[in-house]
Amino acid sequence: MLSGGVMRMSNRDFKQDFAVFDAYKELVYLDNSATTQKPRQVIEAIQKYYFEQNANPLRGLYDLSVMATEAYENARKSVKDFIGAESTREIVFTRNATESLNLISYSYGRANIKSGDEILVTISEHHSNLLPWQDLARQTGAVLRFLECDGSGAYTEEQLKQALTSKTKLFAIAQVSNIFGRINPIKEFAEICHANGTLIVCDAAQSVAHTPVNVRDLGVDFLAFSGHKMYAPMGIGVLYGREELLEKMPPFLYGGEMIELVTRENATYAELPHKFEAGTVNVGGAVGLHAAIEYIRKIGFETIMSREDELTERAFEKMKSLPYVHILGSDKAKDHHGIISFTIDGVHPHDAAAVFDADGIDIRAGHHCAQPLHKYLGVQSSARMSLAFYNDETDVDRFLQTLETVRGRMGIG
Amino acid sequence: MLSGGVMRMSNRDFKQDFAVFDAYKELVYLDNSATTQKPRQVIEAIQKYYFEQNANPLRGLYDLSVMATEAYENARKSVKDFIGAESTREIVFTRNATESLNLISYSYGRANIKSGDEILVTISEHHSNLLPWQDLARQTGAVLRFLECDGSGAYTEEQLKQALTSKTKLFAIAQVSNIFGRINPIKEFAEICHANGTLIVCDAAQSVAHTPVNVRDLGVDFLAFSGHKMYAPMGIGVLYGREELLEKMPPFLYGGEMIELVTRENATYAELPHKFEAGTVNVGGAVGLHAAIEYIRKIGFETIMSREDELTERAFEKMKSLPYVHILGSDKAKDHHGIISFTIDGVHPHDAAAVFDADGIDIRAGHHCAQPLHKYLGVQSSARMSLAFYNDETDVDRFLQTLETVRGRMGIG
Amino acid sequence: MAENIYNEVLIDHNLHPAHMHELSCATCSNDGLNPTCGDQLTLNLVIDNGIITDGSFTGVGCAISHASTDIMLDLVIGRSVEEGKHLVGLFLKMITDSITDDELDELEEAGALQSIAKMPARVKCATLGWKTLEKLLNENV
Amino acid sequence: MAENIYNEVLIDHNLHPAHMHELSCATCSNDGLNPTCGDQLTLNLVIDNGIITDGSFTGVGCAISHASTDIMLDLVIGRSVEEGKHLVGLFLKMITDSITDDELDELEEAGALQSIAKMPARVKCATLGWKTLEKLLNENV
Ligand SMILES: Cc1ncc(COP(=O)(O)O)c(C=O)c1O
Ligand SMILES: Cc1ncc(COP(=O)(O)O)c(C=O)c1O
Repeated sequence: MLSGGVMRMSNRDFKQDFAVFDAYKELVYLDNSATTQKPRQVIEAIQKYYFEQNANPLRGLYDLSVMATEAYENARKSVKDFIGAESTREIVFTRNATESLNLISYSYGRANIKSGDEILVTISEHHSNLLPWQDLARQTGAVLRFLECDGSGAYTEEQLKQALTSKTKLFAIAQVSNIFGRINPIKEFAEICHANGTLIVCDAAQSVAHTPVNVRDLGVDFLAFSGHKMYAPMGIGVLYGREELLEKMPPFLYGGEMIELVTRENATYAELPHKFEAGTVNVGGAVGLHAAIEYIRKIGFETIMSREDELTERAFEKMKSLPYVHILGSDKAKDHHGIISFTIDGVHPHDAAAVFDADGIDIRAGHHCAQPLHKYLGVQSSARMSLAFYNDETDVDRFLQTLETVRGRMGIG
Repeated sequence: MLSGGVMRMSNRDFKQDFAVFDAYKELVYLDNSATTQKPRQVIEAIQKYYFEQNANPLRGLYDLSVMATEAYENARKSVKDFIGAESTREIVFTRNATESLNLISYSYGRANIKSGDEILVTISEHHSNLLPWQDLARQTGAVLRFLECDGSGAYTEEQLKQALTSKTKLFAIAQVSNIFGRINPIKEFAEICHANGTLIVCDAAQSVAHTPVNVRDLGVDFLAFSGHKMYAPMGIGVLYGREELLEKMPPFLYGGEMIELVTRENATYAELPHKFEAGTVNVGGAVGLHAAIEYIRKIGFETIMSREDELTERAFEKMKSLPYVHILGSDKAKDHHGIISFTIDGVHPHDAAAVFDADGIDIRAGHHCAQPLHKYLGVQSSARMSLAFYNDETDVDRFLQTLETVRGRMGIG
Repeated sequence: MAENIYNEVLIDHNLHPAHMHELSCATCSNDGLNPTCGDQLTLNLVIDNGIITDGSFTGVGCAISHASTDIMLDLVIGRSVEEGKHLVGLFLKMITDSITDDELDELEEAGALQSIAKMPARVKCATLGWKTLEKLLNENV
Repeated sequence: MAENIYNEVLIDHNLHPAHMHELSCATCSNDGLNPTCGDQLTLNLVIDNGIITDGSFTGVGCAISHASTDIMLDLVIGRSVEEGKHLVGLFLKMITDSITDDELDELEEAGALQSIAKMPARVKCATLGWKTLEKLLNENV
């Protein structure tokens, strides 16, 4: 009776929190992996911050600035709790997951990776978790190696063990692929890496909004994600790093707020995490992220996951039954966690997306920032539908209806 | 009768646009150089974006994403017009001025500055326009040299000419110092630099909100500023660079959206300005900046400048008459453009700020991210009051009243 | 919700592109690339005495880029290089700006792509063939 | 608007710090630094047989750091190193957390700094002397 349970709270319930569905009553938004919509609670929290607590934080000696500092540091605390970090010193606010990953590459990477070292990534990484390592390899003379997935998009422990060598300094992998939707066994991989003296960087951009993430349980060394994919505003992201590692890393960006003492020629740097937060920080963004975390907590991961899995299954089973539709990755709905990338025989993904758009259904088409994976799979590009808990059965059904008419409307069959 | 004219539109007029003055009716906010308050128009524009146009822009094939792309690129166009750039290709959105300056240092600097080259900065630079160059000098073996100001905080053309050598590759200077409030003759300095084959980087963090800035007229090669100091939200900044320079520079952050083609080992990068905007961009922040520019336009720089200058003079003349108050920089009000840094005999700036806070007046105290300058001036730290056009005579008078009582309340005199 | 851009003309040229084939006697050819989606186009032309006497294309692309390229070849084959350049100019103007009714008439069937102007994400698809043609004509004077 | 933290005790110790002077016979001294404002403090102690028999401080700082340090020295001079450590612990607890009324009594005049806990930006000023003392006592057992 799970289905009944889910439906009881479904339909328009959650959409009411999202003003965009008021603005466009017929909107079917299925591009949640690209960015999620924002609940009123989040935007209101930002507004409240700007109207009642706005000041430059950290150094201020007056009430408003103290409030801004508290708002900012409370957001940090909430992120720490959300991902189960040990200390707020391990939580660095960045602009987005991409910047978090670049920070690791520039700061940790350039100081620790040497010529001849190996960096391991998977073939399904998002460009944001690939290009920083390409650059690092170029800069240091390290070698970039790839783990290749099987047809279902999976990587195995055995495979990882074989790929690791005594030279592998770092392994970068997404917890959830933005193409396959599959959850990688990060905890097991972390153990294998650590037994080999290899650090593991986890790209959690696609996981934090959809499944509980606990860095201590996972045992990862670094973890990166973006606010905008978890109901928070754009312009705020997070880097988690084990304190011991962050402590030893040189700064990345240099400027105000990240220093202790500055002379003409030199500077000493502030304590963690401020060492990595140069210039005026984004309090409004952090407040928005804090509100998004509270919002997620209120809904609860149990509800989020059961709704998303249920809707995934509903879409998946029908799609699988259409002979001209081909799904990338696993042929089991339960492996997809809200993300279904697919192709339609005879119809270019761009055209498919345009036809969906004509029906008011928002999906994505292209290479989804994963060109090497598409090449590896022998697919030029693909379409992708991705769900959030606020989607409902009507959304899925409208998606499926259009899917069944796309070929006809393109003159095929 | 300028005073009368200013007063006609003064008093509560502009404060009505700023909700914070509704929340705290007695608030005297005089820390505008640190960050400005935000008008309702700006926050409403952000809300409207999130509620009606939010999507991941640039690659989207559906209406919402097209709207988000337009919102973002219109913001860029508005910035281009605001600072008189030739093309939107010259406008890169960053997180803040600090990141803009780091981008120049990492991307332009590491590719072009060599061991033995000289980088010239002024002694009054904000840490954000000093530390990136310190780091660049450390990384490349270049030499960092300093231009020292006179007692009024001024730098002369003669002095610059003498300081430039055939090895000086880059000169970094603020248009307006955040301590002195003085406007540096950037246009003249740019000419001198270019005659010497030296690039000029202009830190406009303190100028853009208070005086018209035109990059073509100034002739600068790079210009950096932050949204949050010009009535826009935190988390959005701008780097202007001459197209010809940006074109040749390597990317800074690597990831999604800044690429054309990606293979396992390599990538080609997107056109300007996207090459420098890795990962999901901050549309909400850009929209807020756009609204802030429109807001500034509506008020008009004429009004902004005449109000700020008038209020500066009102504060300045009284402060100058108090024997125990010492103002940093010029002894002429007209050189200060809304920024007055000062010390009070016998009272530590921190204590002064706390006494002001007790009276509901927000000022800043400390080194204002300019430690080398304080050392050069032989001042441990200072207090600073900084104005925006929304301040009024009552604000200044309340500031002055408290100023006259500070010593007494600290048991002195 | 966007209007449906896949009108009959477009669908027809996509499904039955008259000019999508190899062309062994091509005097010049050029590769066009749409990096945002990885789509790729090879354009072949036979230019004889300043006249475009034949043309073809191959490659991977969406309906809009295929149809647009096919329509383009219909339009320019038999015309002079100069006329070809003029038509490319008109087409790009139609997509990125606006054109008069007279100009629209000159573009014949290519006018069916006018509504693409409202879809910035597809502009590159629609103009891929035309920009490739422009390069070819400019290089082969 | 914050409450006025400059009560009489604080003002008095700032204006007339009994212990702000050099101390040539100091058996140990230590430099404390408040990097956020560049303020700096040198603390001198004479420890004789486990007892803090004298102490002084010099340096640049705000009223809160001076008064706090002066009050601290009033409190610890004449006590054992162990008692000193205990009182430092109590003071830090008062500023960063909260303490009982009994504990507050133990701190005597230093209790006048309790309201600093509400001013995070000044916590470093108030605790500079105490943290420097803590380091000194730990190093000189
Ligand atoms: C002159 C000057 N430059 C640079 C900055 C740095 O700006 P942000 O902290 O927004 O990066 C500031 C303000 O803090 C400033 O006053
Ligand atoms: C798996 C994955 N990693 C990283 C990113 C990059 O996130 P952002 O663009 O917010 O930096 C994304 C989303 O674009 C993603 O899906």
